[in-house]
Amino acid sequence: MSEEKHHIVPYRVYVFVLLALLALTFASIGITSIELGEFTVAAALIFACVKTFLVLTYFMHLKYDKKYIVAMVIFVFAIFFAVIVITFLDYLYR
Amino acid sequence: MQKENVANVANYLTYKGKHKGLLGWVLSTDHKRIGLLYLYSIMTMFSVGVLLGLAMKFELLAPGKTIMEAQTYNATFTVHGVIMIFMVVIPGLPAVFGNFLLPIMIGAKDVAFPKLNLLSWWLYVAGVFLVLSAVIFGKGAPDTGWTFYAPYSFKTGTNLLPAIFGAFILGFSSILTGLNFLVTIHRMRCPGMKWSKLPLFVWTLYGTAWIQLLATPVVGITLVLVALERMFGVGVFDPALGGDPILYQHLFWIYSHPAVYIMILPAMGAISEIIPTFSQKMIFGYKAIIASTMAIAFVGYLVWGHHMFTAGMSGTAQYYFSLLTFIVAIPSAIKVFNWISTMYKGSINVQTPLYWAVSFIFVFLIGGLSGLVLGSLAANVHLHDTAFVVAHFHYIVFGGTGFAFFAAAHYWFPKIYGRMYDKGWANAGWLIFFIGFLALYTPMFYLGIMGMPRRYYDYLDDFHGGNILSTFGSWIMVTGLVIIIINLIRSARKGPAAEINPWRGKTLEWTVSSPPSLENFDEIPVIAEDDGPYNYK
Amino acid sequence: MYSPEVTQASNFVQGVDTAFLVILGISFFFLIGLTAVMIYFIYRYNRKRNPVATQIHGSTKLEIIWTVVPFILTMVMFYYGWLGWKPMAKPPKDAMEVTVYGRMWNFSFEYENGKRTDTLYLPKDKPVKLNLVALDVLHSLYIPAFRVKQDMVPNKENNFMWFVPQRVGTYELYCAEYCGLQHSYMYSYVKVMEDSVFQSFIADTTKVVAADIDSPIATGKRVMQNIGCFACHSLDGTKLVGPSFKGIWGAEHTVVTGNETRKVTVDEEYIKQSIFDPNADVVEGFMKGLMVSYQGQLSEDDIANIIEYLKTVQ
Amino acid sequence: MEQNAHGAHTHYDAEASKIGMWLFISTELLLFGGLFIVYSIYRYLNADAFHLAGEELNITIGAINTVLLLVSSMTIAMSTSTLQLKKKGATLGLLAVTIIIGLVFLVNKYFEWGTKFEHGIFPGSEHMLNEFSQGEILFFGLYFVMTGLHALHIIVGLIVILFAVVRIQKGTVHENRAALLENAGLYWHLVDLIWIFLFPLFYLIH
Ligand code: HEA
Ligand code: HEA
Ligand code: HEC
Ligand code: CUA
Ligand SMILES: [Cu+2]
Repeated sequence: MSEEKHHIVPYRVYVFVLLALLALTFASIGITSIELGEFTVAAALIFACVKTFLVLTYFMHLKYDKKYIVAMVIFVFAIFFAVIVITFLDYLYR
Repeated sequence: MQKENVANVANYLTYKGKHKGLLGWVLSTDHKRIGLLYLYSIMTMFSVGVLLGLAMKFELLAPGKTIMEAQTYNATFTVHGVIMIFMVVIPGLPAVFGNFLLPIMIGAKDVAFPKLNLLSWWLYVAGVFLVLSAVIFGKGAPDTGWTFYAPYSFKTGTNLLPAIFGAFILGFSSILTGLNFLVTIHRMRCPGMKWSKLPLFVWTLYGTAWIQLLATPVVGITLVLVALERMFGVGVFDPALGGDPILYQHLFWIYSHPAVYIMILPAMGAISEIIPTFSQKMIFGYKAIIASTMAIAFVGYLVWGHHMFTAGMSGTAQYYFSLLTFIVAIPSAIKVFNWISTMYKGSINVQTPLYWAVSFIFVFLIGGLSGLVLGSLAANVHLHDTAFVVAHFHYIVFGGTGFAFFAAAHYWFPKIYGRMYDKGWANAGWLIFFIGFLALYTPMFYLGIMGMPRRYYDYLDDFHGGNILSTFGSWIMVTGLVIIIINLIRSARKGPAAEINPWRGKTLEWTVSSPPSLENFDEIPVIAEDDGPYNYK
Repeated sequence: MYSPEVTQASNFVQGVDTAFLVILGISFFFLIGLTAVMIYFIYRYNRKRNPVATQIHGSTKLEIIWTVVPFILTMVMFYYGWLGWKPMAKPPKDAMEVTVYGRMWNFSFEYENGKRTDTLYLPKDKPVKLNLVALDVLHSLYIPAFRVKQDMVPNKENNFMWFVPQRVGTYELYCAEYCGLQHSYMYSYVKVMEDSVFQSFIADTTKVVAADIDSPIATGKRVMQNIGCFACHSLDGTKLVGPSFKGIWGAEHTVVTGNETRKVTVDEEYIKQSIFDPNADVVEGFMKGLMVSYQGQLSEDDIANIIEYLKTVQ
Repeated sequence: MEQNAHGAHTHYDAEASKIGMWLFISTELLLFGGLFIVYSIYRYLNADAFHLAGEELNITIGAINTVLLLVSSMTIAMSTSTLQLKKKGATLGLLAVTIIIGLVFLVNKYFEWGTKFEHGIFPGSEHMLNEFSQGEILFFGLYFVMTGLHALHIIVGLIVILFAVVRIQKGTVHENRAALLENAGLYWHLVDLIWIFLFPLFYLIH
C-alpha cells in the first residue's frame, strides 16, 4: 500500500489557516455591519467563498490530492453555479 | 435452480456461502446476485405498474365512468407514474445490468463497495414498501401526479407523506448505486483497460452515475420541503404564505429532467453493445459516441425549464430553455447516426436482441422527434399537458428504455442464466409487443394535437375514437409481454445450456463462463495494447 | 385540424401551426429516411449476403456533418417556435380585459362592467386580455382551437394571456393543469360572436338580472351555478368533495372549530360564514382548505339569494 | 490511477474510499444546494422582509458557533497529521476536542432555537401568521429547515467521528489504514463549509 504514504501536513499550516479563517469571519462581520447597500450580500459571499477555498485546499487536503479529484470538485461547484444562474434567468427577467 | 450446471465449478447461482436459501440471496454482496435481486424486484413493480396502466386504459375506453371513480383514476396515474419512474426505469438498466455486467466488463471481481451495493438494494425495497404503504393504508392513495406539484400536494387529503418519503429513499438508493459505479470505474479497471477501451455501456453508466449523484439530492430536498410544509406548515412553496409554486417546479425539474437521461443513457449504452455484436463489426465512431454520452449528461442538466413553458417563466428563460433543449437533442442524433452506420457493410446476424435494438431505434426516433416538437416554444403552448406529452414520454421512456431493457435481457440472458431461450417465441413476443405498442401510443399523439388534456378521467365524445384504438393496443401489447416473460422464465429454468459466447461478442463478459463463476475471473485479465471492446477481425 | 382555412380561429393559430409543421416535416424526413436505411442495411448486409464484415472505425468528416446539419435544423426549429411564441407575451394596450377566476373546479369570467358568466363570451376580431386569478391551486386555461394555454398560479402578479378571436363559433376551454378530483370536469366554452351581438349581450343581461330580482330563489341558484358550487356540493344527498346541500337548512351539523368538535344549527349566519370563511368551521369528515373563501366574489345580496335557494333544497 | 484492484472482496483501497467520500460530499452539497437556490430566489423576491427578519437573529451566537466550527475543523484536520505521525494519544485527544466542540455547537443551537420558540417564532405558529409579513415567514421557514438540516449533519458527523475514535483505539485504524479518519474529517469539513455560508446568509446580511 505504498500510495498510502501521502503528504503529512505540518501543524503550523493548520494553525495559520485557522487564523486566516477567523480573521475572515470577523472581517465579514465587520463589513456587513457597515451600510454598503447592495454590496453587503456580495461582500459577505466573497468572504464566504475565500473561506471555502481555504477549507477545501488545506483542511480537506485538495492541495495535496490528485488533480482529477480537484477537477471533480470544481466540476460540482460549476454545475451548481450554472443551475443557480439559470434559475435566476427566470426570476431576474420576470 | 441448481440442476445440471454448465460450468463444472460452482457458479454464482449455485454458490453456497454463509447463508443458505433465500438469505443467501438477500444478504449476498455479490454484484451478480444483487443484479438479479434488482431484476426480480423491478419486474414485480413493473407488473404492478403495467396493471395500473391497463386499468387506466380500460377506464378511458369510453367517456364517463367505465370501471372506476375519478378519485381512483387520479390515484392510479399517480401511483403508476411513481412506480414506473422511480422504481422501474430509473433503477432499471443500471441496477440490473449495470450491477451484473459493469465489474465483468472492466475486468474486476466486484464493485468497489459491495456492502454499499447491497444496502442500495435494501433501500430500494424499503422505498418500495413505503410508497406501497401509502397506497394501502391511511386516507387513500396519493393523487397528485408523479410530479407532486405544489400547492395541490399540500392541499390534498390523501396519504402523501409515505409516498414522498418513499421516493426520497428510492432517490438515496439511486445515489448510492451511482457513487458505487463511479468509484468502481475509476479504481477497479483491470490492467490495460484504459478509458479509451471501456465498453460503451460502461461509459453510459459513468455518465448516468454522475447525473444520479448530482441531480437526485435536489429532488430529495424538494420532497422533504413539501413534507415539512405538510407536517409543520413551514412556509416554503405555499402561495398563501408567500411561497412561489413555480419555484417548486424549477426544483422538481432540476432533478426530473436529468432523470430522463438517467433512464435513457444506459439504454443507449446497451444498444451500443448490441449493434456491433450482431453486425460483427467495430462500432462506428467510438469516440463520438462517448463524447455524445457525456454531452447529454452535462447539457441535460441545464434544460429543465422546457417542462414549464406555460407556467409563467420570464421570456428570457423561455428562449434559453427552448434553445438548449434543441441543443441537447443533437448528441442523441449523433448516436443514432453512428448506430446505423455501424450496420453498414457489417455481417448482420438477425436475432431477437437485434430486433429489439432496431425497433428501439425506431421508437426512440419517434419519441425523440416528438420531443423536439415539445421543445419548440410555440408548439409547446398548444401541446403542453395534453395526451401528446403522454405519447412522447411513453414512446421514449418505455419505447426507449423499455425496448432497450428487453434487448439487453435477450442479449445477456445466456450469460446471466447459462441457458438459451426459445428464439421462436421470443421473436413472436417481440412482434406482438411492437404492434401493440404502436397501436397503444400513436393515437395519443393525435388526441393531443386535437387538444385532449392529460390526467383526464373523463373526456368529451370527440376523443372517443382515438381512445378506443389506444385501449385495444394496450391489450395486444400485454399479450406480447406475457409471451416474452413466460418464455424467459421458462428458459431460465429449463432452457438448453448456452455457450460462453453465443453471439460472438468481444467485450470481456463473453470471455467468462456462462453463468459466471463467483469471482468472475480466475485471474484478472490484462488487456493488450491492440485489443479493445469492439475488436472484430 | 391543421388546415389553415378551417382553423384560423385566433391570431396565434398560424404561428403555432407553422412551428409544428416545420418540425413535423423535418421529423418525418429523418424518421422515414433513417428507418429505410436501417432496413435496407439489415437486408443488404445480412449474414447470408455478406458473410464477412468490413471493419470501419469511423469518419471524422461524417461526424462533423451529422453534428452540424442537425444543429442547423434545430436552430431553424427554434426560430419558428420563437417566432410563433413571441407575440403571445406582448398584449396590445387596447385589449378588452376579462378577469378569469379559476378554482376547484370551475372557471368564472368577470367582464369590465362587472358582469360574471361561467362561459367566456367574446367579440370577434377584438384583442382580449384574460387576467388569470387562481384561488386555490394551479390551474391552466387552455383553448385548443386558439392554440393558447397559460397556467393560473395563485398569488402570481401579471398572470395573463391574450389573443384575438377571429371566427364566430363555440370552442372548448379546458383546465390543463391537474388540480384534483374533478380536474377533467373543469371545462367550459368560449362563445365568439359578432361585435354587435356581443355588445348587446353584455348590456342586455344586466336587465335579465334585474328581471330576476323578484325571484331570489332562482337568482340564488343561478349565482351558484355560475360560480361553481355544484362542483363540490350535490343537491341529491351524494357526498362529493363537500357535504350535500340536501336538507341543509335548519339541520344540525357537527363541525370542527380549531381543535374542538361542536354542533351547530345551519342558519343564515352559519351559511354566510361557511362561504366567506369556510375553514373556520369545518364539517366533520371533510377536508379543511379545499373550499376557499368567496369574500370579494359574492356580494351580500348574492349570499342572501343563495340562502333563499338553500332553504328550498329538501 | 492505473494500479488496480486485486482480490476485490477484502481489498483495502484508500483512494477508492476517498473518492467515494468526495462523491458523497458532492451529493450533500447539492442537497444543500437546492435549499440555497430556494433561499436566494426568495431573498431576491423579498429583499426587505429578509432584511428585517435577519435582524431578529443573534449575531453573537452565530459568530461563536462559527468560531467553534472553524476550530473543530482545525483539530480534526490536525488529527489526520498526528495519526500519520503515529501519535495515537494526540490523535484521540484532538478528536475528543472536536466532538466536544461539536456538542457545544449543538447546545448553542438548542438555546438559540429555544428562544425563537419562546418568542412564538416557529413553523406554523399563530404568532408568525398574524404578525409577520410573508417574506419573514419564508425567511424563518428556511432558517429552521436549513439550520435544522445542518444540525442533523453535525450529529451524523459526530457519530462518524465517534466511530473513528473507537476504531483508532482498537487499532484497526492506523497510519496505514487511515481512510476512515480521513473520511470522517472530510465529512466534518463539509459541515463546516455549509455553515460558512449559512452564517453570513442568515445572520449577517441585513
Ligand atoms: C427517457 C426519457 C426521456 C427522454 C430521453 C426524453 C428526451 C427528450 N424530451 Fe422528453 N419527456 C420525458 C422523458 C424523456 N424525454 C418525460 C417522462 C416527460 C413528461 C414528464 C411529465 O410531465 O410527466 C417529457 C416531457 C418533455 C417535454 C415537456 C412537455 C410538456 O409537458 O410540455 C419536452 C419539451 O421540450 C421534452 C423534450 C424532449 C427532447 C427535446 C428530448 C431529446 O433528448 C430527444 C433527442 C432525440 C432525438 C431528437 C431523436 C434522434 C434524432 C435524429 C435521429 C436526427 C434528427 C434530429 C435532428 C434534426 C435534431 N420532453
Ligand atoms: C417507464 C415508464 C412507463 C411505462 C412502462 C408505462 C406503461 C404504461 N402506461 Fe404510463 N405513464 C408513465 C410512465 C410509464 N407508463 C408516467 C410517468 C405517467 C405520468 C403520470 C402522471 O401523469 O403523473 C404515465 C401516464 C399514463 C397515462 C396517462 C394518464 C393521464 O394523463 O390521464 C396512461 C393512459 O392510459 C398510461 C398508460 C400506460 C399503459 C397502458 C402502460 C403499460 O401498462 C403498457 C404495458 C407495458 C409493457 C407491456 C412493457 C413495457 C416494458 C418495459 C418498460 C421494460 C421493463 C423494464 C424494466 C423491468 C426495467 N400511462
Ligand atoms: C372546492 C370545492 C368546493 C366548492 C367549489 C365549494 N365548496 Fe362549499 N364546501 C366544500 C367542503 C370540502 C366543505 C366542508 C368543509 C368545510 O366546512 O369547510 C364545504 C362546506 C360548505 C358549507 C357548509 C355545509 C354544511 O353541511 O354544513 C356550505 C354552506 C358551503 N360549503 C357552501 C358553498 C357555496 C355556496 C359554494 C359556492 C359559492 C361552495 N360551497 C363551493 C367544498 C367546496
Ligand atoms: Cu383546474 Cu385542472
Ligand atoms: Cu425534460
